[in-house]
Amino acid sequence: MTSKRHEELGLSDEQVLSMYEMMLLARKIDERMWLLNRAGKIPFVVSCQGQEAAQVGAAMALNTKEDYLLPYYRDIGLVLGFGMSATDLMMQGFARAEDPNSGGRQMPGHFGQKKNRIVSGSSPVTTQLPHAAGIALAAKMEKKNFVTLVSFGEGSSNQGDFHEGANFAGVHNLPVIFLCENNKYAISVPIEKQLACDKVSDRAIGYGMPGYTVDGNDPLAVYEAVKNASDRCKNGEGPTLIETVSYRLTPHSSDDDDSSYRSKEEVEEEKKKDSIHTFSKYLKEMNVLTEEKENEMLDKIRQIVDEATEAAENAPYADPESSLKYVYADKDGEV
Amino acid sequence: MTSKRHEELGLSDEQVLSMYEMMLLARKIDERMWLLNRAGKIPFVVSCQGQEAAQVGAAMALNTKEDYLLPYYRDIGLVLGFGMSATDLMMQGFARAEDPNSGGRQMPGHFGQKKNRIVSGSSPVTTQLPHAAGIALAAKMEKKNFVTLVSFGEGSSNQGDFHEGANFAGVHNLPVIFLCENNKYAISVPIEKQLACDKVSDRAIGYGMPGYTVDGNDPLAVYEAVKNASDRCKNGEGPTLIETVSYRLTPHSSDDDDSSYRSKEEVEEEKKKDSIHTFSKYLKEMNVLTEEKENEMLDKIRQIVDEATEAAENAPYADPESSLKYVYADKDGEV
Amino acid sequence: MAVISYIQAVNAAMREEMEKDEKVFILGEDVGEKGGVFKATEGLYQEFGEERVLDTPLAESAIAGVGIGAAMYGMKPVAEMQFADFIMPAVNQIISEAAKTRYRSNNDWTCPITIRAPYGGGIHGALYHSQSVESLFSHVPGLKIVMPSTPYDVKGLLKSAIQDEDPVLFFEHKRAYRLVKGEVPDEEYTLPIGKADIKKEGEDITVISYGLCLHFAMEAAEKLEDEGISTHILDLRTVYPLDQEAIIEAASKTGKVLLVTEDNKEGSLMGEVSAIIAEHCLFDLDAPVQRLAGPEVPAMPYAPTMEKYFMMNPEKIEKAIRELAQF
Amino acid sequence: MAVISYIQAVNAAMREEMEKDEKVFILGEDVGEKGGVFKATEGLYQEFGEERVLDTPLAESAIAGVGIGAAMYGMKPVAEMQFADFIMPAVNQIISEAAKTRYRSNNDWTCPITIRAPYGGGIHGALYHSQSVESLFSHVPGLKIVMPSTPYDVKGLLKSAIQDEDPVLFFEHKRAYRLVKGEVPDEEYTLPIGKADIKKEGEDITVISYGLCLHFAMEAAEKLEDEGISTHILDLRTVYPLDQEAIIEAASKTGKVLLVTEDNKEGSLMGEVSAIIAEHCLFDLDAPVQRLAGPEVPAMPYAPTMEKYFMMNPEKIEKAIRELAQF
Ligand SMILES: Cc1ncc(C[n+]2csc(CCOP(=O)(O)OP(=O)(O)O)c2C)c(N)n1
Ligand SMILES: Cc1ncc(C[n+]2csc(CCOP(=O)(O)OP(=O)(O)O)c2C)c(N)n1
Ligand SMILES: [Mg+2]
Ligand SMILES: [Mg+2]
Repeated sequence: MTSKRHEELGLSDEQVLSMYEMMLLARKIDERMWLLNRAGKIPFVVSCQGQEAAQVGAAMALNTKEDYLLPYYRDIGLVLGFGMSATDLMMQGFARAEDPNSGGRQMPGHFGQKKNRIVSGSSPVTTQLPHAAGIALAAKMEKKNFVTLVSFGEGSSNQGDFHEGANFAGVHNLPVIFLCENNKYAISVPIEKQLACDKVSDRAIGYGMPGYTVDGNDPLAVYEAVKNASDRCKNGEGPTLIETVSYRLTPHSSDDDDSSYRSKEEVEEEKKKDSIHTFSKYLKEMNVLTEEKENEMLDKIRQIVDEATEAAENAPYADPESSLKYVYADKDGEV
Repeated sequence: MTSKRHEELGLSDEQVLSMYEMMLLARKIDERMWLLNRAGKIPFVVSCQGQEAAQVGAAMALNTKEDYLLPYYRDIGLVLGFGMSATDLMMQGFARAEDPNSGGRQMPGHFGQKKNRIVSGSSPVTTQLPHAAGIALAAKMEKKNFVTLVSFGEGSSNQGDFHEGANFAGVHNLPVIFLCENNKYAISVPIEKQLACDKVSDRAIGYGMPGYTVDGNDPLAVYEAVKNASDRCKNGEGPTLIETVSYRLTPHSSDDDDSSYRSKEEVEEEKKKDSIHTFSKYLKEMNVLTEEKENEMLDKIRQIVDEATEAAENAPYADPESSLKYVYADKDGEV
Repeated sequence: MAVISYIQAVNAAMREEMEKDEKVFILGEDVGEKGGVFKATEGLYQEFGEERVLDTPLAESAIAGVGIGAAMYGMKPVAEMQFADFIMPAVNQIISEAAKTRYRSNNDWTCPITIRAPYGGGIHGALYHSQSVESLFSHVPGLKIVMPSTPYDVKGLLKSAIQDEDPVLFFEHKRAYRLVKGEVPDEEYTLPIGKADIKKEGEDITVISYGLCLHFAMEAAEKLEDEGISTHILDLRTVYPLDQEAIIEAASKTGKVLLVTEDNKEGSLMGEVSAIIAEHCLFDLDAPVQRLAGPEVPAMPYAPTMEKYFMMNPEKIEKAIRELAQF
Repeated sequence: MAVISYIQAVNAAMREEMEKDEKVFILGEDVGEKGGVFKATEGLYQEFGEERVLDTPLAESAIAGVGIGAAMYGMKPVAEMQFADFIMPAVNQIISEAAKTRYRSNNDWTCPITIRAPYGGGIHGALYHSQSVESLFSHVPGLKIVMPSTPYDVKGLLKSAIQDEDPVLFFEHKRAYRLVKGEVPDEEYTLPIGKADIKKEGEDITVISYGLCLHFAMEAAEKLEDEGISTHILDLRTVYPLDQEAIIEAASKTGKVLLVTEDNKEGSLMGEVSAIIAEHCLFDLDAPVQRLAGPEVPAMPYAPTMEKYFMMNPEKIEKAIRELAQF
């Protein structure tokens, strides 16, 4: 990280600063969720920590006003990039009626917000890949020039729906980006027990699409890969598989105790590569960021997170009877 | 085909003759089935025609007294190799009580015969791939040194179960051979609309296993590939994906009219590569086979097929009430 | 009014909806150039082009899943499962995704997909080309399941299914495809999903059925008419959610109810119909609610002897009605 | 007799069977070093090694399918689905393969697999970690479905499931895991699959239920005893195929029947139970058969307000019993 890599990618200092700020915001929202969980205020957290660089790098490479996003449960960085607010995220953490994702119906991490083209997702992993192909197919049929990005974990890349979704996109040459956020674990199961190939991106050739593996702790590398993939989409060259390699810095979720299956040393070693630190260091080395600016950012973020938390904490739950709503169109509003 | 390729592979003249004879037998059984179907005697046929070389080549490379086979519906050549008789095959064609595959419960082409380690299969394609991994896992757990071969079409290689089965075998380094019989069509859908990769074997790397594409009209090439894969299995080196490329010479089944989706010219062109002719030619060029011997073979086979047909035609159906049997172990024999 | 076959009604409904609405498209195995293995999509590829009649790779979870994605975007996909038996790999997409999209997003996202599949036996299809799969789904809020018996119902209901704002499973009896013919108006019409239909008025016995069995029941009823047994026949048409009102009314009318399905009995949706009657009509019943169904075996065998033994037919229904009349 | 929890009974049953029979092995997600996300397999990896307690890739169709292959070979796999909700991708393997292996091969091949999965709500699991999935399978000949309520039943029935020569789905209520405790004999025992069990004798009202709801019913019954309402409680234990004899006997005994399930009502297996009663006990009934169940929505929401609204509890059952008593 000695030359101004971001300039080579066509990113201004301002842009990389906002990149960093969004990574920080994602991290700080996540950290607050854990505090709230440990304080007994929210029953469940699932984290983005360790994947912020990949998520924010990807979001910044897209047209977040037109493109479609099918995120998975860790993608705080991506949904922030697509316009979800800290308050929205806290509303879902607290399962409030105002949660734009589901009105408190789904667990945290089940994103969906139509106005921002964030497509509603479920818990069974990998079902969103065929959906992404379907949306990209619609784009092609309707001759729209937007890109669809779908993300998922490396464990999830072993589900049949990965294969079927990627194959469909390959055969129909669809404008979709498959973003595999490889964090080396699927809950407790390490990557060696999930797949036998060297890289998840080795699978791309099987679908007639290019596959790339990039450093998931480097937002610029991810930005570049996603940018290129997006260009391919827009040029009618079809789908791309991108694997971002980083590490899950937290336990799988607030219900998990990771000490039973991995060592503290391993986690400490990986923390050294944490993008929040390494990207901060890069920006400082490039004289884009100063200690002072960073502290300002942190203050601003703290305030945003405080306000979001307070708003959500004070917001009401949905009415119990409202659980009867929205099963079918014609029952809308009926209780 | 000028040098004695079969000798280089360690195959004697006798062995290649019996290879050819088994290919011929498969073809002749299949042809008879069509005649019987057109005569209104059996309601359904699904063919091996065009895939005999791949099937018989594969069978001859295995230890058919110990290895396990999970065939698909076209695999007359493979099940013959594993010990199923022409009469057995005719019994299933006629849906007779004596059909060893299912007692007339399943359609023709749904093979299964425990005494010959031919594992019972269903109609939904590709479910047999995880089963094969399970059998190979059992072999590994029980420290048995047999090989499991599972076959399927190239269309079927797009099902989720292909991915999940192959991945499981890769991760657990299991002694299994995945044999994809690529005949260029899945019913009416040509291979370009099934997959976007150049070769089905391109998918192997995604499972950490080697992948090979061989001429499916050349039984020696298939023999060699399967033999090597079997050696790998026995040496604890894990699974292999083999793709045999040939062509489906008949309509998909007796219910299909292929003229709606492919030209006569295309079929005629492919018939020139039909292994029954090309291998016969090779054997004659090598002075292993003579016109006379071939006619003897054909006579013998005709007699076998005649006798099998007659036996099956005269055999009874299962009792109607017997359809209540064998739902559970404890209901065996109860009606 | 033209007389057309059941499968022609399927074809006509799709053609009309595709002509009317550019967002309607078809995807499935062999639906394109070949026009489907049963010819349900015949001519559509030629008329609307390969962009609106897509031959998909052999992968049902993708057929459903890609359709679901397109539907969430705002298209109106009509997905074909080549046989109902092969819907199994798509169950996760249908139950976890299509059925729950509207609910889980608090009405933000919707999934207006239609999934068609030929079901049922009596065509030498054996275990995996003969199954009735409706009971697998007739328990999943968010889905609607339509199983019409006549060309008139097929056309009107398939058009409604395609227009519906929610996911609809549309099961067509494959033996009815060419066997069953009927009149269909020349002008456009649709029929309401969720409504059962009285196919024959009668006084002594109520038969409730759907799909091909409905015709067997009509045949049986006709014969019994001569013996002086008058049968009232209700066609469920939509098997989920059930038209409770119509069921209660039909059951109460005669007090003797026979439920007929080709599916095996235990756990079939006829259990639910019986339960509705037991809940609402107990004191109107003159005899226990009877269910006539297939045997408790995994699926229909191939050999004609065994297939016939399993399969529903008019004679079995006739016998059951007669017994109930004598109760 | 030791007092153990529901989940300890699950764990003990597997341990005993693994000790006894080398062919028994476990496969699933996180079942190894971590001992399962609920700790059902705790200690087994350490005791039996990674060859008999396999962490699989995240792929349910393979977990089921590989298990099925191994079972066909002659092993005794115990496959875990991490949540019952995630059994959906494995439906094809379970329904098309496991259930039909014996039948389709005319008894030549068999499939002695056990598939365990935690089901049920009340644990802030929301739509996809709370579902009851039994009704999806309680219609498939070839399968058996066990849903025990007590540690005693869990242990005896899970051992029987593992020993069974046919595929068994074994659904464990995840809220019962630590909530429910009970006595279990020190010596080895098994319990018969297919037999319901009277958990409480009573005279006025018959409640039929299973799983966690059974306990809610017991609580309600205890309270009502003071009011002079005597409740007879039948625990189905095996929900497919149903123990018809026990159902008929229990229903006939009081003539007033309440069926309780946490699942949504339409199409739930309680419809079948009601239909069995309607077929066999019509003239013994003093009131319509009542079903108490979850609302007709796709699954249980997350927010505590809505979850509570959906979830079954003793108060709802108490109210329903009281109403039925007053009928
Ligand atoms: C079909 C399905 N099976 C199991 C689960 C339970 N589960 C939730 S997350 C997870 C691990 C996912 O691993 P990976 O895809 O690598 O994503 P990561 O959590 O590591 O980001 C599992 C097994 C699930 N959600 N869906
Ligand atoms: C899950 C499933 N979907 C659909 C079918 C219907 N079907 C039977 S064979 C076939 C085509 C198979 O093509 P391929 O795998 O290439 O094998 P081939 O017949 O060409 O040998 C289809 C679609 C099926 N049997 N199973
Ligand atoms: Mg991971
Ligand atoms: Mg093919």
